[in-house]
This record gives sequence, C-alpha cells and structure tokens, in this order.
Amino acid sequence: MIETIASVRSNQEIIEGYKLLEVQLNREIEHSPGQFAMVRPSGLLEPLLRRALAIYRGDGTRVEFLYHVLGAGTQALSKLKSDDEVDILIPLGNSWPLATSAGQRIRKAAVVAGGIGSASVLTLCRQLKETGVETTVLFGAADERAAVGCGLDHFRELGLPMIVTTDDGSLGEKGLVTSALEKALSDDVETVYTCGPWPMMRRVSEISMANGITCYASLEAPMGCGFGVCVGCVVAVHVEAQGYGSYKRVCTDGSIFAAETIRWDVNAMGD
Amino acid sequence: MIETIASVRSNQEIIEGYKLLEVQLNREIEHSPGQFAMVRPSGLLEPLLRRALAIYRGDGTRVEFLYHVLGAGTQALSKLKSDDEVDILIPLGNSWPLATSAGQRIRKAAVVAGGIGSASVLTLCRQLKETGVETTVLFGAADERAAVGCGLDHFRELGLPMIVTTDDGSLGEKGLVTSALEKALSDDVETVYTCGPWPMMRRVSEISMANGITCYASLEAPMGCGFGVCVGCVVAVHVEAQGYGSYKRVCTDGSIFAAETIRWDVNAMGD
Amino acid sequence: MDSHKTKHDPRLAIEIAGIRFNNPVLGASGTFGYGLEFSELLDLNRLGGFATKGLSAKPLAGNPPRRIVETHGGMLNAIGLQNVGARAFVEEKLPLIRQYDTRVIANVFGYSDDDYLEAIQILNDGEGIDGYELNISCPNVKEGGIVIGNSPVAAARLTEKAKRISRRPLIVKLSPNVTDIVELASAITGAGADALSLINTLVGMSVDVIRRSPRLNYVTGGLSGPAIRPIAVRMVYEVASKVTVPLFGVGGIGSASDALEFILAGASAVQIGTANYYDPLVTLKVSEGLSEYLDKTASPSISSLVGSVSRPF
Amino acid sequence: MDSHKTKHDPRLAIEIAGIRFNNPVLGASGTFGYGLEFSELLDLNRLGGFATKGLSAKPLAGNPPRRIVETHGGMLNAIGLQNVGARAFVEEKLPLIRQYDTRVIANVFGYSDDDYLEAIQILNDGEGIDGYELNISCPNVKEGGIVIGNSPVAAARLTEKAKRISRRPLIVKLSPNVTDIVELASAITGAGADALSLINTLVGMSVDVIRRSPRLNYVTGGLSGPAIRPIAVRMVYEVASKVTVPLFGVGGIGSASDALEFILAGASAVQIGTANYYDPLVTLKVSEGLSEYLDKTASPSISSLVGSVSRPF
Ligand SMILES: Cc1cc2nc3c(=O)[nH]c(=O)nc-3n(C[C@H](O)[C@H](O)[C@H](O)COP(=O)(O)OP(=O)(O)OC[C@H]3O[C@@H](n4cnc5c(N)ncnc54)[C@H](O)[C@@H]3O)c2cc1C
Ligand SMILES: Cc1cc2nc3c(=O)[nH]c(=O)nc-3n(C[C@H](O)[C@H](O)[C@H](O)COP(=O)(O)OP(=O)(O)OC[C@H]3O[C@@H](n4cnc5c(N)ncnc54)[C@H](O)[C@@H]3O)c2cc1C
Ligand SMILES: Cc1cc2nc3c(=O)[nH]c(=O)nc-3n(C[C@H](O)[C@H](O)[C@H](O)COP(=O)(O)O)c2cc1C
Ligand SMILES: Cc1cc2nc3c(=O)[nH]c(=O)nc-3n(C[C@H](O)[C@H](O)[C@H](O)COP(=O)(O)O)c2cc1C
Ligand code: FES
Ligand code: FES
Repeated sequence: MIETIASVRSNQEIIEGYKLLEVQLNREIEHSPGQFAMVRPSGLLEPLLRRALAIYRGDGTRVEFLYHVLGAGTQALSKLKSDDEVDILIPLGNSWPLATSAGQRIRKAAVVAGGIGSASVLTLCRQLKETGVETTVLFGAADERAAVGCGLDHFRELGLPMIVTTDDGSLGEKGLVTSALEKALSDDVETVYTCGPWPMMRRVSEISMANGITCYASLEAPMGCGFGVCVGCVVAVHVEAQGYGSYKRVCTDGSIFAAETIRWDVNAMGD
Repeated sequence: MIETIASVRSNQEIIEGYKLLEVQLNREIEHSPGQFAMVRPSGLLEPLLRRALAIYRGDGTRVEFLYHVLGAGTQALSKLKSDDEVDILIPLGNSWPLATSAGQRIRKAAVVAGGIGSASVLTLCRQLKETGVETTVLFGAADERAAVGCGLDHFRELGLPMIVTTDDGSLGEKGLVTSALEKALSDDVETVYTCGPWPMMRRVSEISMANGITCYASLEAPMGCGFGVCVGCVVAVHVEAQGYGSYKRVCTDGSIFAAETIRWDVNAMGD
Repeated sequence: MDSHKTKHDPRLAIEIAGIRFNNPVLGASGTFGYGLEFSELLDLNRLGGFATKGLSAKPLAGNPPRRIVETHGGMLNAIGLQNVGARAFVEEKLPLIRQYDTRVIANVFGYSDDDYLEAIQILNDGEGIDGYELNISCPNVKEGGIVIGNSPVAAARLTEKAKRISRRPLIVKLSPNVTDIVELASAITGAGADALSLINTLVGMSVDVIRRSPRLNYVTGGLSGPAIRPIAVRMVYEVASKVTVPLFGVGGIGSASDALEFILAGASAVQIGTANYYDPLVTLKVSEGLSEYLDKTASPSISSLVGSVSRPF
Repeated sequence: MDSHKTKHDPRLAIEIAGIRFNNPVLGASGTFGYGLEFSELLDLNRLGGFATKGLSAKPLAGNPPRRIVETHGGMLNAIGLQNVGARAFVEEKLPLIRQYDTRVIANVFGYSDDDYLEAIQILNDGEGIDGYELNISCPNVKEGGIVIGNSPVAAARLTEKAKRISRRPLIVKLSPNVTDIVELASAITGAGADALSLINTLVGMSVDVIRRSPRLNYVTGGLSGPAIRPIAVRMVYEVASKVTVPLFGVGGIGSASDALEFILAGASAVQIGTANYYDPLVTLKVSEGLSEYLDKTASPSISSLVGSVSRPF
C-alpha cells in the first residue's frame, strides 16, 4: 500500500457514461487481481471522500480504472484531463483466490460479472486463462451500451468462452446473468467468482451453494478510508468462533469474501 | 440584470497568476463602465459562493473578465476551459459617473488603479478618452509581472498619458501610486476615479479631498449574493439625514461611491 | 405580475396553519430580502412564498463589517439584523409586494418580549401579510443576553404573548443551538404556535490566522448552507414525531432532492436560504423538481409524502 | 521504528496535563484506528500522538450497515463503537504500539458510569498509554438513554469517578450538541478533568429520497469534517476563556491553517479526524505546515500562539 500522487495519462470515454482512466505512478507497485485503489482528483474540495476503484488493468507504474459515471465522485473523476493529478492509495484489499481451499489448482471456473462489477474481474479472467483454468465468463449488463461501457471488448479479446446477457435483450441473451449461470453451470465447475450488484451476487451465491460449488464475491460497501480505520464499510458475516464481531471490513478483510461467510440478507450498501 | 448560463470562449493566462476569461452570453446585455458580474463555474460544488468580477471589456454578447488567481474561487475559475459553462448574474452595481455633480461635462480627470482594481477602470478610461476628457492614468502594481497581469498592455493601447508605479521599481516609478498621484495632481483635475486596495483608495480619497477634487471609488467587500439580498457586503458611510442606516450595500448601492461619503476608518473587507 | 397567467401544479399546493401555498417552496428569511429584489430575476407569482428579512419595531443599522465569511459548504453571517423596521415595511414594501400572488411571511424579532410585541402590533396594521414567523434566536438584552430561543421557558412565554395579540397565524422559528430540540418545540407548540420553522443558523466562528483575529467583526456568526443540512433534517425528523403542528424545513436546501429529505422527514414545506445567493433561481428550480419527483414516483401530491420516511424505531 | 532518527521541530513541542507531545497534531479517536493501521503509510514517530478508537470494557460488534454517508463538506457515521475491547487492546495492540515514540491516548466509553470505570481499570494495567480521553457522547442506557455528555451533572459525576481511579491524566471529550458548552466544560473541569477535547460530532441525518428511508441503519449519525469546523472553533474560543485546563481542538481540520484557527482560538493541540480518510498523510502535513507558519511569522513556538487571537469583547 502506497499513498502517492499519480498523473493522468488519459481518461477516455468508452461510451457515454463509462470511462477508462489511466494513471502513471511514480513508482512500481505489485498488485493482484481483485485489488483496488482509493482515488480522488488532487486538490478537489468536494466531494471529500475518495472513491474505491478496482484495478482494471495494470502494469508496473501504469494502472487503469474503468468506471461508471454516476454521482459526485465519479463525475469529478470524469473531468480529469491528461497531466492532471490524482491522489491515490494503492493497492488495497485482498485478491481473488486462485487455488481451492485445499490449496490445489482449480481446473474449471465460472466468472460472473454484473454491470461495472466487470472492472474487478478482467485481470482475474486473464490470469485464469494464462494458468490454464477452463473458464467461462458470464457477462451481464443492462443493455448493449452498458455492456460496451463495462469493457465487453476487453473481455472478448481474452478469447474465453463468454455468455453475454442484457436486461433488454439488446445484446446476447435477454434476461439476468444469474439465469444464464443456472443454465450454464456444470458439475465440474469448482469455483465461481463474482462481482456486481448485491442482489445479483446474492443469487450467484445461492446458485453456487445449491450446487456445492465454492463461490467468491467481491463486495461493495460505502467506503470512508479504504485502509481499515473508519470501520464504515462493514458487511455482516455469519458469526464465527474466532474474532469478536459479526462484521467484517470490506476494505481490509475483503473486498473478496467466500460467499458462504456473508449474511446476504444484510446488504452492505444499506439498500 | 440577467441570470444565465454563459459559455466560456477562452480563459487565457496573461502572465502567471492573472487570467482573462471571455464568455459568450445567450443574449445581449447593456452595461456601463464599472459594473460587475457574479460568476461561478456551473455545477461546481465548492466553493459555493460566486465571485464578483468587474466587466473588464464587453460588447453585446461577449464579456471579458480579468482576474488575479488567489483563493478557492478564482482557482476554480482558472480551471475553466473553452466551452465550459459558467453561471452568471450580470450586469450588477452602478457605474462610474461621467459628469460632475452639477451634471456638467468633466474636462480633466485622473484614474488611479491599484493592482487588479485595474479591471474596473479599463472601459472607464476608454470612455473618458472617447468623450474627450483629458485623462491621466495612474497605474500601480506590486512589480512588473503584476502590472502586466493587471492589463498594462491593454491600458497602454488606449494611448492615454500614463504613470506606472511598482512597489519594487521593476517597472516605471518605484513607490506607491498614491505618491505619484500627489505629484501629478494639478488644480484643474475635476474628478479622480479609483479602484484598488482599501488603504490605497483611502489615501486617494484623502489626497483628492485635500485638493478639493471630487473622488469616486469602486469598493470591494465580501459578497454573498451581489444583488442586494444578503446585506453582507456593507460599507460604513457617514450618517446622512435620509435613510435609516449607517451602512450601504456595496453591491447595489455601489460598488462606486463618492469617496467623501465613505467611512474610510472602517474597512469593508474587515481587514 | 399578471398572476392569472401563472400555472401552478396543483399537486404541490399545501395548506399550513390556514395559509394556502401554491407550492411548498419558500425563500427563507434574511436571504430573500423583501421579495422584490427577485422580481427582475423570477416570476414571484410562481413562488410558494417567502419570509421577509427579520423586521423589528424600529429600524436597525446592523453590525459593522465584516459581516459574512464563506466556509466549507456554507457561510457565517453576522448581519446584526439590519432592516427598515416594521413601519417602513408596511408602508413602503407591502404595497409593492401585494401586487404578486404569493404568500408573505413577516419574520419578526426583537431583544425583549416587548420588542416582538411592538413589531407585531405594527405589522397587524399591514395588509398582504399571511403569517408571522418569530425569529427567537436573538439574545435577550433584558435577561442578561440569554438567547430566548435557547430556553424553552422563555420561548414559550414569548410565544404565548405573541399569539395573544397576533392577527395572523404564528410560526416560531427554532434555534438549533440547543441540547433538546424536541423539548423546545413541545414548549413552543404547547404555548400556542401554529407552526414551527427549523432550523435557524448554528453559531460558528472563523479565525484569520494571518491577522490573528476573528474574521467577523461580531466574532461569531450563524452558519448556514449545505454544511448544516444533516443537522436540520435530523431536527425536523425528531420534532415531526413529537408535535402535531406543521413544520417548515430549513437548512442547506439547494435542490429538489434536498427539499424532499425534509418533506419525507416531516416538513410540510421548505424554506431556501443561502442557496439563493449562489443560485438565484433555486426556489423555482426546486418546485419544478418536486413536480418531476411526483411524476417519477407516481405520487399524488407533496402532502401525501410529508413525514413518509420509514421510521425503524 | 527507530525513533532516534526522527527529527522534531522543538518549537512544536507542547505539554498538556503532564503529557509531553513532540508536536501538537494528533489523530482523532475513531479515525486513526489503533495507530498501527498507519504504520505502512507514515512514520508514527513523527506524529504528535493519537487517540485510539473508542475502547469499551467488553468488545463490541457495532451497528449493522449502512454505517457511513458522505454529506456536503463532511460525513455522517454511526459505527456503533465497534472495538476489540480494552483487554484485547492492552494485550494485543499496546505491545506493538509501544515500539513507536508517540503519545497514546486511550479513548474510553461505555453506556453507564460503571462501564467507563471498568474499561479504565483494565487500561490501568496496560503500559504505553499516556492518558485517557472519555468519550461522553453515548446514550446512558441506565438513565433512560440520556446522553451523559449532554448533561453537565451526569458528565461531572462521571468525570469525578473516573478521575478517582485513573492512573493517568484524564481528558474529557465534549459533545457539541448542547445549548451551553461553557456550562458543560466548567462542570467537567470542576469535577477534576485535566484537559478537554472539543468537539465530538454533531447529530445529523440523511434521507434516501428514492427509498424513502434514512440512509444510516441507525437513522441518525455523527456529522464530522470541514462542514463543522466553524462550530468547533467557536466552542474552543468560548471555552478557552472560561476554563483553565488545556484544550484539544477537534473538528474539520485538514490543513495547518485550519489547525491554527483552533490554536489561536485557545487549543493547545489539535486532533484530526475525517481528513485522515481522504488524505492519510494529513497529520504530518499539518505539523510541517505549523513549522512553516512559525518561520513565516517569526513566532518562537506553538505554545506562544495558544489563545492569541484578538478578543474584541
Ligand atoms: C472495492 C470497490 C471497488 C469498486 N470498483 C469500482 C470500479 O472499478 N468502477 C466503478 O465505476 N465503481 C467502482 N466501485 C464503486 C465506486 O467506488 C463508487 O461507489 C461509485 O462509483 C459511486 O460513486 P459516485 O461518486 O459516482 O456516487 P456518489 O456520489 O457516491 O453517490 C452516492 C451513492 O449513490 C449511488 N448513485 C449515485 N448516483 C447514482 C445513479 N445515477 N444511479 C445509481 N446509483 C447512483 C452510488 O452508487 C453511491 O453509492 C467500487 C466500490 C468498491 C467498494
Ligand atoms: C465589485 C467587485 C468587483 C471585483 N472585480 C474583480 C476583478 O475584476 N478581478 C478580480 O480578480 N477580482 C475582483 N474582485 C475580487 C473577487 O471578487 C474576489 O474577492 C477575489 O478574487 C478573491 O477571491 P478568491 O476566490 O480568489 O479568494 P477567496 O477564496 O475568496 O479568499 C478569501 C479572501 O482571502 C483573500 N485571499 C485569498 N487568497 C489570497 C492570497 N493568496 N493573497 C491575498 N489575498 C488572498 C481574498 O482576497 C478573499 O477576500 C471584485 C470584488 C468586488 C466586490
Ligand atoms: C445572511 C443571512 C441572514 C439571515 N437573516 C435571518 C433573519 O433575519 N431572520 C431569520 O429568522 N433567519 C435569518 N437567517 C436564517 C435563514 O433564514 C435560515 O434559517 C438559515 O440560513 C438556514 O438555511 P440555509 O442553510 O438554507 O441558509 C439568515 C441567514 C443568512 C445566511
Ligand atoms: C467514523 C468515525 C468514528 C469516530 N469514533 C469516535 C470514537 O470512537 N470516540 C470518540 O471520542 N470520537 C469518535 N469520533 C469523533 C472524532 O474523533 C472527532 O471528534 C470528530 O469526527 C470531529 O473531527 P473531524 O471533523 O476532524 O472528523 C469518530 C469520528 C468518525 C468520523
Ligand atoms: S473503508 Fe474505512 S474501514 Fe473500510
Ligand atoms: S452581496 Fe449580498 S447584499 Fe451585497
């Protein structure tokens, strides 16, 4: 974890409402798939808090973030131009487990991305491919435009088997990505990785559990700090023997959790 | 007075720390020398309040502002790029009187500008010239750089007799512009116009009064609204028979006042 | 000024203490002048209403400068209640204001109970005032500078006296600088207030670290603007469930969404203050935004939304 | 961790209630974890000190999400005081914290006087704690939920009890949600507090107008950040002239200039809260900025500036 000022290399619109921000760090960092950063335009007065962004792609001193322009924080990010500066705390959080809990190589996996949750799994997909894990990507979005904005083309470039769903049927199958998962899930899938809206991940978790498959989910929570001090980003977990609490911090205990440890009835976003 | 959204045509740096903002209004306005506008980048979250800027030059639907980049408000303005939008309330305040109190043509005048106070008097100088008033411009700044930033070249283009002073002597006479005024002031000057820092205007007022010359000053005060409703921008005036108060609003009762009505011992900026 | 041409969204109409507002968006006292200052900028007939600058029995000069300071998300003011006085308001301003079809709340203050009563007596003579709003956040000079509005006993006593002589519905505007806003609100409604406005400004201060002196001549001032909105919403929420009179929500409103926070928390209408300074058309934008919200959520009316936030406990 | 290498600006050193701080900039409770969370980011030896997350006698799970909401210029939090408990702090955290040369203030809270006393008893056993800071802004369940810190009587009683058993200097952290901060401060110092911290958060609320429900699961939360700074500065200014114990200024500090507002108003040191979240190195930046201010103004020391703002009346 380093706290630094990075300079913006580019901040391109992929399609209206979705942008790809590339920054140049002043030193090399090592990061793993699923990690994130806390980012804010330097000198910005409002909004105060940084926004958590998954490391979409990265290589040494260059890091890319894919984001959906929604509220005040992402709107401020969307105004960044080349050579502007961002305050950045990076890398944060844990990463996608790439072995079974018994420590063995995973042979077959499914990755379920919903909306901008895709940003957290692109490098995961690449790594799964490179390490020879037989991987199916299930890629859900509201419509074709959102799918493109969520990096569809970058996923396609990986050349992995891919099922695309859209809510309105404008691209791929019409319907929920979770329905596609139910259809596509074969017995030999050992691990399901998922990132997306809470209700989607909840359903992915249920489907995986019903099929006795390990599932990991990267959660979203409102983040004050991103490095474990505000204790604002908690998720309710099934109470375990160890530890003192029934809440875990998404930023430092996650953002990736084994799905069965999560209390899916308590939405971490408060929704 | 109109409230509108204007688009930025250009926002050029004249010299480090001084910029010239040109905006395009969506309708024509009429304005007189000495009037100002309240300006803010559209959609800006912080700082909240608009900044008062003198109309530096203007013509139909195009208006220019010259500003010194100091605190949060002007820093935000300095980031504006072409085609960005600004919220603007324009024109505001009264204007420089161009006749004597008896309603007669002024024959000879002196204009004393200090620092960025210059922004309020460029069109005044042009108008004085065009109406054939014999005018001397006294132009004071901290140093050569500031003088250039405060529009020196635009004033020179007018071709009026001009005395430049700088605090450090890097350009023109070394010393205060008020000392230059004392030396330059001849008996036949009928009106002194001044805009600049409070202590400078206070001295200009004293010199004028000592010489029995009418003096008008454009005052600065912290402004909440610019159109008379917050009553935050007051200046203390010598109590008059009429009216109920000893305070006048700089925005609507001014910003230009007859210097003898002002209580110069009570700085409107609170300094 | 031709009020017949003004189209109002009937879903926004609301009646408070017998006063019928065309929409629930008012300009807040001290930020909307005498209304007339806005006539060049917006059609006053489209406004729900406004509360006048605080009016005292006698005209007041106000505090020496510096009177305002910008702060993060807000501003401090110590205007010192400069105003033309109740008499001049009645004689000079009201005739002009009456030309518009909007509701006029006369905001009243004083430094003693008698000051308030005197001001109300004068205003009782005026035509075109729809209600009074007592600003009880001023220090009471007779009682050694205690702020009337910070003491439930003093506030209730003043309310009772004012109600007795008032020709019009009486709104009392609460100071937020108290330990227990519900206790204060209950005392005031118990004393006969027809409605409450909350909140007034919070007492704050800003120091110029170069000059090593307070920025405001009056040292402290009232904090307003978006910075205080969460405090105001909380107070409306707390008071709404404990009193039966309607509430005006005030504090940091700059958008329809901000206004809805107050309405859902229990305010029947809202007043917009500081935002008028940096967005002079904000009142009309907010009422338009409320209509859009009703469309989007298929809600029948604003009044159906008042206090409809879920109350988990 | 090699504290011998750390160079301190001697002009920044300050002693408060017998505790010597290398500089007057501390991390505020609840925003600085147990200090260790920052060890990867900054040299803790360069820090004036920090107040730990609130510690209770027993570990606490805290509130269900959603616990935080961003607001204009600040944030609301309703963490519910999730913490490892005083015992685990002493056994697991203190040995690690002791490796650094910085001052450690254990922030303590409970839901009854006995809770507080029990926590202090446990902490009395720990080595490496420099002082206690009582967070008295929690509702007292035994007394029907009244907030101890909002009642001068209850606060003074707790202070007295705590002082009696405390092995260390006792700082009491004031709630700003009161009508009269001076009355509260006087009661607490009269009861023996060695220093005061002010302010804690203001109670606020945010409503999700789409879901029509409070954004925080706990409904209300504490407002912090730059939005509240003017209120905090004012309270420090008011209390500084009325009590003799030293003050820690807290509330919305994000720069050296902000810190100086508090110091000039009367605080001997400052604590930085929310700004740590969006600027994790802010504490060190502020102490560097204080050194620069001393240079620029040719001031001998920070202690020479404490309370030096002009007081017109
Ligand atoms: C670990 C982690 C990784 C993340 N990675 C990414 C990423 O790679 N890319 C990415 O885009 N986001 C990512 N997010 C989400 C991101 O941090 C922000 O929360 C999100 O972008 C919203 O911030 P905002 O500033 O746009 O909205 P805010 O101003 O914060 O708005 C407040 C809330 O309202 C919601 N909201 C605001 N406007 C809208 C709207 N128009 N429609 C729907 N909801 C709205 C937001 O979701 C937010 O929760 C991540 C979050 C976490 C916790
Ligand atoms: C009628 C009128 C017309 C005006 N016309 C112009 C104009 O044409 N051009 C122009 O540039 N300004 C003009 N001003 C001043 C302008 O409105 C702002 O007050 C000024 O630019 C400072 O705003 P800010 O946002 O930079 O600083 P703020 O963030 O507002 O800073 C607050 C205060 O601190 C002072 N300040 C901040 N930083 C510095 C610094 N580094 N050095 C010295 N002082 C500082 C500012 O003067 C200001 O009073 C005018 C003011 C009035 C009342
Ligand atoms: C400059 C200024 C002057 C004010 N004057 C008055 C007043 O005379 N009477 C009153 O009841 N409230 C007065 N207020 C308080 C506002 O009406 C309002 O309650 C407060 O500012 C909070 O709302 P806001 O955040 O929308 O501004 C004043 C506020 C400001 C900023
Ligand atoms: C998330 C969060 C948790 C906090 N927890 C505590 C706490 O446990 N004990 C305490 O005394 N204050 C606590 N505070 C209050 C801060 O210490 C500080 O008094 C307040 O936030 C104002 O300072 P700031 O504006 O710099 O944040 C907390 C504040 C925040 C934002
Ligand atoms: S975001 Fe602050 S603890 Fe996780
Ligand atoms: S700036 Fe508001 S009255 Fe002049």
